[in-house]
Amino acid sequence: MKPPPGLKLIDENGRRMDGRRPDELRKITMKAGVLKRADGSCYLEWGNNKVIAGVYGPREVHPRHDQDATQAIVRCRYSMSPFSVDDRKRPGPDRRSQEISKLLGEALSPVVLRQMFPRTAIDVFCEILEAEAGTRCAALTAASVALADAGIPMKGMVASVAAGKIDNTVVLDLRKEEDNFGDTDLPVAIIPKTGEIVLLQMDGHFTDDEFDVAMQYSIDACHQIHGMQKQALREKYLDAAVEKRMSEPAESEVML
Amino acid sequence: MKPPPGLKLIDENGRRMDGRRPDELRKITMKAGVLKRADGSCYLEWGNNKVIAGVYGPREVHPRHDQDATQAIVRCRYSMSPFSVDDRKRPGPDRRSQEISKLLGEALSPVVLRQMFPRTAIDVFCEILEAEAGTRCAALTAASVALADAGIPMKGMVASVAAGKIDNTVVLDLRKEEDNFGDTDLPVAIIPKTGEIVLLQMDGHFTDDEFDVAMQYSIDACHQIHGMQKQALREKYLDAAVEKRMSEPAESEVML
Amino acid sequence: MKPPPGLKLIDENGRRMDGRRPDELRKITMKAGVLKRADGSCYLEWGNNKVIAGVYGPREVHPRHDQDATQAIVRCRYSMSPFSVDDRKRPGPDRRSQEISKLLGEALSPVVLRQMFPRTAIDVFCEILEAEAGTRCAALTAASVALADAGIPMKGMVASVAAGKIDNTVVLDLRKEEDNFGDTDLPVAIIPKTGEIVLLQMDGHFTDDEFDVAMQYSIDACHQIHGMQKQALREKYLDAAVEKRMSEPAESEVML
Amino acid sequence: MSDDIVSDIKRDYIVNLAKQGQRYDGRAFDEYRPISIETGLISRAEGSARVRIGDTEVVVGVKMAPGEPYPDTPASGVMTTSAELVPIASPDFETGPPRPASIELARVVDRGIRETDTIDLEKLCIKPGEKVWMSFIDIHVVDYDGNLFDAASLGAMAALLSAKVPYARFELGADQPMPINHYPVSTTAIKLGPALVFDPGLMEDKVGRPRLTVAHDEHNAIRAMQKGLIGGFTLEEVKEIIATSKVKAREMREQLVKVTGREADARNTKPGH
Amino acid sequence: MSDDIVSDIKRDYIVNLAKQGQRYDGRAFDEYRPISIETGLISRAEGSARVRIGDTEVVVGVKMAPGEPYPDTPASGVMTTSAELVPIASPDFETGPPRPASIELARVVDRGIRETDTIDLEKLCIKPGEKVWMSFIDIHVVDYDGNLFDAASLGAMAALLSAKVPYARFELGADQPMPINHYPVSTTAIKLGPALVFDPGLMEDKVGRPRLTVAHDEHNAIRAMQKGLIGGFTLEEVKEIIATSKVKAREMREQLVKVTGREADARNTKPGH
Amino acid sequence: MSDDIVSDIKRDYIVNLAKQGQRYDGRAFDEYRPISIETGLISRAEGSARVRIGDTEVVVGVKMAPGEPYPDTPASGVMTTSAELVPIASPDFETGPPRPASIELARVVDRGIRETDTIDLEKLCIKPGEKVWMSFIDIHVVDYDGNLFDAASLGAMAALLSAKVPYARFELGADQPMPINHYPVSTTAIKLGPALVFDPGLMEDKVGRPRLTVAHDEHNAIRAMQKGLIGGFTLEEVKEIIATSKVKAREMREQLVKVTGREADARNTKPGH
Repeated sequence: MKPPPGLKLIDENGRRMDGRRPDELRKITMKAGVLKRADGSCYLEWGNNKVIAGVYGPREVHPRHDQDATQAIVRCRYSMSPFSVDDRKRPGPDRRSQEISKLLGEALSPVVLRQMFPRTAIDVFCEILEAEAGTRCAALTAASVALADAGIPMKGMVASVAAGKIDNTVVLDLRKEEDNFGDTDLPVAIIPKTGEIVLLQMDGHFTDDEFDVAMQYSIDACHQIHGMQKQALREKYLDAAVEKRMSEPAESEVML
Repeated sequence: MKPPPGLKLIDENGRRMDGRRPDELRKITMKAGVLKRADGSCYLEWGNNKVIAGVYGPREVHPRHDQDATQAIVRCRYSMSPFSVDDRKRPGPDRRSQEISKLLGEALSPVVLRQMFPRTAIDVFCEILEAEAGTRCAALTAASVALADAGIPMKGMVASVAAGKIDNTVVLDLRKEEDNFGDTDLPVAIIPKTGEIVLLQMDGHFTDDEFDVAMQYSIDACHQIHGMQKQALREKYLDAAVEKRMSEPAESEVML
Repeated sequence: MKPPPGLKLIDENGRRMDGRRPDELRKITMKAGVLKRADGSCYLEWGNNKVIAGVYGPREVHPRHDQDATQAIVRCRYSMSPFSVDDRKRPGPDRRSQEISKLLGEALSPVVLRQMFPRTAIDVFCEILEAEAGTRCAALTAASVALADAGIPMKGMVASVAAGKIDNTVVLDLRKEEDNFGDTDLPVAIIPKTGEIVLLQMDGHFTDDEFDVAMQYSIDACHQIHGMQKQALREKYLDAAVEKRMSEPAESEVML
Repeated sequence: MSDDIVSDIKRDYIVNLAKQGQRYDGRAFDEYRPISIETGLISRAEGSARVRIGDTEVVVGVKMAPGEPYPDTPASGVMTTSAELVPIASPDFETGPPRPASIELARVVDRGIRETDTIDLEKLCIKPGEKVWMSFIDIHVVDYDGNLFDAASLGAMAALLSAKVPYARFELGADQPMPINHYPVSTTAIKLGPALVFDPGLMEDKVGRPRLTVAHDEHNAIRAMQKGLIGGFTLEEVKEIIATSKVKAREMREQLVKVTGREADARNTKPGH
Repeated sequence: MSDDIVSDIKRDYIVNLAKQGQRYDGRAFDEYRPISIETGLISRAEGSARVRIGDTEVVVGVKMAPGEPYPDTPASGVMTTSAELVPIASPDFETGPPRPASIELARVVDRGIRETDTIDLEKLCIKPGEKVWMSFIDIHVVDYDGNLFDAASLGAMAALLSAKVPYARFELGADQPMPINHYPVSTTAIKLGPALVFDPGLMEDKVGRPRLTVAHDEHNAIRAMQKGLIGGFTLEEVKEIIATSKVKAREMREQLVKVTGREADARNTKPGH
Repeated sequence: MSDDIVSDIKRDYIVNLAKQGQRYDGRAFDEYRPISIETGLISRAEGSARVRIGDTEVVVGVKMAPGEPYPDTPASGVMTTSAELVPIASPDFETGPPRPASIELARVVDRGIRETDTIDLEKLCIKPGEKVWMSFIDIHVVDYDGNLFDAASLGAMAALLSAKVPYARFELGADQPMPINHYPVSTTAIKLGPALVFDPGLMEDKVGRPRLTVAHDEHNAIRAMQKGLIGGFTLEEVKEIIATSKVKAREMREQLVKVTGREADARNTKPGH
């Protein structure tokens, strides 16, 4: 869509509407282990995006003919709450969320050591409580932390971010107006440990050179996000350890 | 909803629109064993409500994972025919009928000796042919007769009626205008034999004292209704006995 | 529906809008074996009707409780593409297509030697790419060729055509305007080999005599259509044989 | 033994009876079970009827309300027919969306009314292009003991014949009787081995095939046919069914117009074209 | 051992505890777990709340937009309540269309607001007969550790009390707080053997039955009740639950009005009729 | 042996072939099967095309009718793309509501047209805010032998390029050709072990992963991408696919514009921004 007259997505100093540089992320916070019932979970805020990811599994597969005799299947359900967007969304899956669910499940599958759990399912639920551009990347990033939090054996994490083009400039991590009135959107997810690209979509217009810049921005950012993911997990285990120390008398005390 | 101006639900003599006293029931008739295919059935008219209840079971449970290994499950389907109400109702279950179906099944379960039939289902179908306030109570009352008619072992019957409040007066068995323009609705079902309350819903406004009066009206009426239920079953067996006598020669005749 | 003023379905010479005589078919062409994946297939054009029929089976039945322990079941799915009619049709089955699917499956069942394949299904898919009156007859005719092309053992083919009444004249094979503005529609299918009638529907108005004429037109036409069906199969095997001769060296050549 | 084999045994029994000229309940091949027709049962419906053929019972209600006409028929009322095979009526009926059997039932009853020009839809126009009467015919099967097609068709006709167009309720004038052009009646026969058997009972319905339903109007014209179920008829068999159907439909029509007080109307229809 | 037998064993354990006057997490029979209420979490919603009762967590959002009134209430706003038991919250919740349990939950919360006249729907009329405010209350259960009814009701009330009617966004004037008439609060008890236990935790929720939810308003009047699950109460038990509920509801209402800054409003309501 | 193990064996076979630089049907890694494009097959559709890539066959129809614009784009036509993987096309396709695979297909084709600004939607406005052309692109897969994405995209483009906007049928003037801004063409490659293989055949489609679809326009700009299926690409692999895609798309575009007679138009587009 064309931007309304007078809306400048990039100012004369090369700064974006919210003051960010082209290759700068919005503010991201994440916390692992926020749900009691799920085997693993993560709450993530990314700009105004608010996402809870929860993981159940490995567990039995229903219906049975969906089982894979040689490995676990990773199933993802990406879902926007009715109040997450400006105009209330009807509950239940629409075509967009079904496509995203499929892509997220496919992006997470390669990092899970699926051969260890034949005939089972690992279910990943991503609830978008509030949406503001980039929800699929936010969901994927949170889901990855939730998988680790659930103790699912993985060969690495998945980190995700979108790049794009606005006002003929390649930028990282589009916010809402940039997504609506920008030229190009490029969601990317990689396994930071290996560099493999596990999610890649694009719509709009890129020259080969622009594409190269956008990919470089995205990959660099994914490494940054990967750091936050590891930090969130570290904090959870730290908290757990502290709690444990406080509830159990230290060995030295017992010996006294 | 507020009553239209001029509509008086209770007159100066304390009589209601149809001349009933506050604690008086509408006219109720019921007949057991009206269907050939169902294992048990009951046709009930209650004011202008017209209900057929039919019971099948104990029978196999589909899908299998709904089975309970220790006892029968009682499933109820309450359903309004499209022509039962002023504005045609679309066929198929809506949210209201699904809630009522759940509550009726839960109200009937405690009277059925479910342990006698593990892994089976007892299916109760309540078809509302015409509706005029109080259909859930009418359905439950008819369903109970149909269960007995089907020969399902029970520790008692369930009888049901609604009380309410109109023009600041507690009354029994609301008819349509009383339901629409009244203040409070209180559907109740009890097991008359034990006094246990198996259905209880309320919406509107009650002081504690009003609630006590409403419950007393309801409980007394349920005992009255229970009498009619027993009478309906007695008549069916009487009919059956008479028919049997007429189709088989009496022993004395044979001996002649 | 009444024809618009001035529309004459039959002219003074007894000819129809497209010049046909009352008992004359529209142009029909058919080709067997047009799909790679299906076990058997047929593409048929009949006037402006365009139909592909495809057959899979005998194959396993899902869900299992649809199996018949004594014979194969023949399932048919008649489906109109969204672009087959003037006003786009929503994808997915509607009530009309579900009724037709049922009738086509029932019409094809008697010719298949079902006892040879207990517990299996033979699935017949009829895709209407373009519709112009008479699609169920066209689908049934094509399906029959597809079944034979799949090598399903059959006691005969099924051929189908509709008759009707327009401007008080009994005619064969209604085209669109004749169907819309005519008085009567009579789809018929027979097993030409035995004369058995396996599809018969009628709506409108027929005297007994008119019905007799209409049936005679239909039965004669079915025999004509049966000839085209056999020809389509013959051409396919001819083609296959020619291809085989061209790809394999003839024996005599080898001997040289 | 599987159900499929049991049903084969049942089929053999019923077919063998038929070969000997008999039916399991003692009726003649062309004999209907007792038919009862009651109207006006449902006070909230514009028209209603309870029809019993033997132990088969259907309740039909007609609801009407003003609505918009279809763009291609701006001066015609609209009618819709639905059928529900509710699970109270048979252990074989399941809850859930309508299945092919109930869709076929509803569509055959619907065409038997619509395509025979039974209702005078033009008289159900209130204001051309803007407002017409919408009629919903809902068929509720409550006890299934065979031959639903005839019970449902008869129930729909009885409900229509007894219906009042509710002008008063919508403040459009005084109520009027439903405008009726024709009085079609459907009869159904199935093939049991060599026999053509009318008004199939439950056991016959389960094993008999194929089935042919024929509707005749009050002028003895054929107005609708539907062959269903696996198997085929010879042309002679079809003609035989049509001939018997004509007689049976006449008898049933007499009962129908009498019960609904439409005797005079039914005598004065113009032949269809 | 089948699930059904395992659940029988669990039931015996929990019920035996109750017979000894105990609960599995050490609470008194009428003791609630810690309750936390946060509002304003979702900036895109007109009102929102996150409520935790113990580890049970629900997020509720209120969305509003202008729309057409119902023909029979032309001067009243419209409200709709939905609940989703999303599978993230429990291994027992499945994807797919709403099931009876979530339908009952949504309908009980809905009636607890609608029938108690909680929202002043007449103040949500923009232009009579043409345009009114439509309010959608969506309940999202994200962690299920027992007692959904109270968490969902409390969440819905908190979201409503904190909601702004978005006049500005639709260019209809300045935003206004949601017009509230009453402050009903629901409490839920279940029967565990001889005991009546409030705020059932997960284990208790799974084995306890029946359940009774009672809503009281700020004048201590009973405004709604819902008995659920298999089993029955005596009249005395019902009265005992109502009496305790009155006390508990008062405590929860205090927390609710404080968090949402509605304390002054809540003190000045007129008694319902 | 279970299906899963069989498919593992197949996978090994196909991947081993690829390691040796071969494909099961003898093609080079970047070689397409023969492509045929026919248009105008469906006379009732505004545009239609039958596209075959090898034995994969899709039929695409475009239907148009006047309708209301979306409130936020009052002067733009509306387009919708649907895909049906009908069970005639493969034993793996089932009846029932669209599944994720067909939803992904439809959405990728849809974005490949919508986001690339292919149709000039502003020229499909009839009266701003009131009436615009609604276009429905329906993709019907009738024979599935691999590589649906390219066949469906090509079919959609061919149907659009051959479509007439039906002004005459709706009495709005003379028919006009569909207004086209760009000529994007999609190509798809999958990873088979070390190889990047274009136009995957059925066997390759079943075992290969991941998949990358890239659309280029007539100015060689990248207009859309979609990575699908389990597994990852290196950045180098992505760039290699993009480079080959550019060449292949050019060849296919030539065939497309020639068949549809749009050669002159395609030469005169302005570069997208």
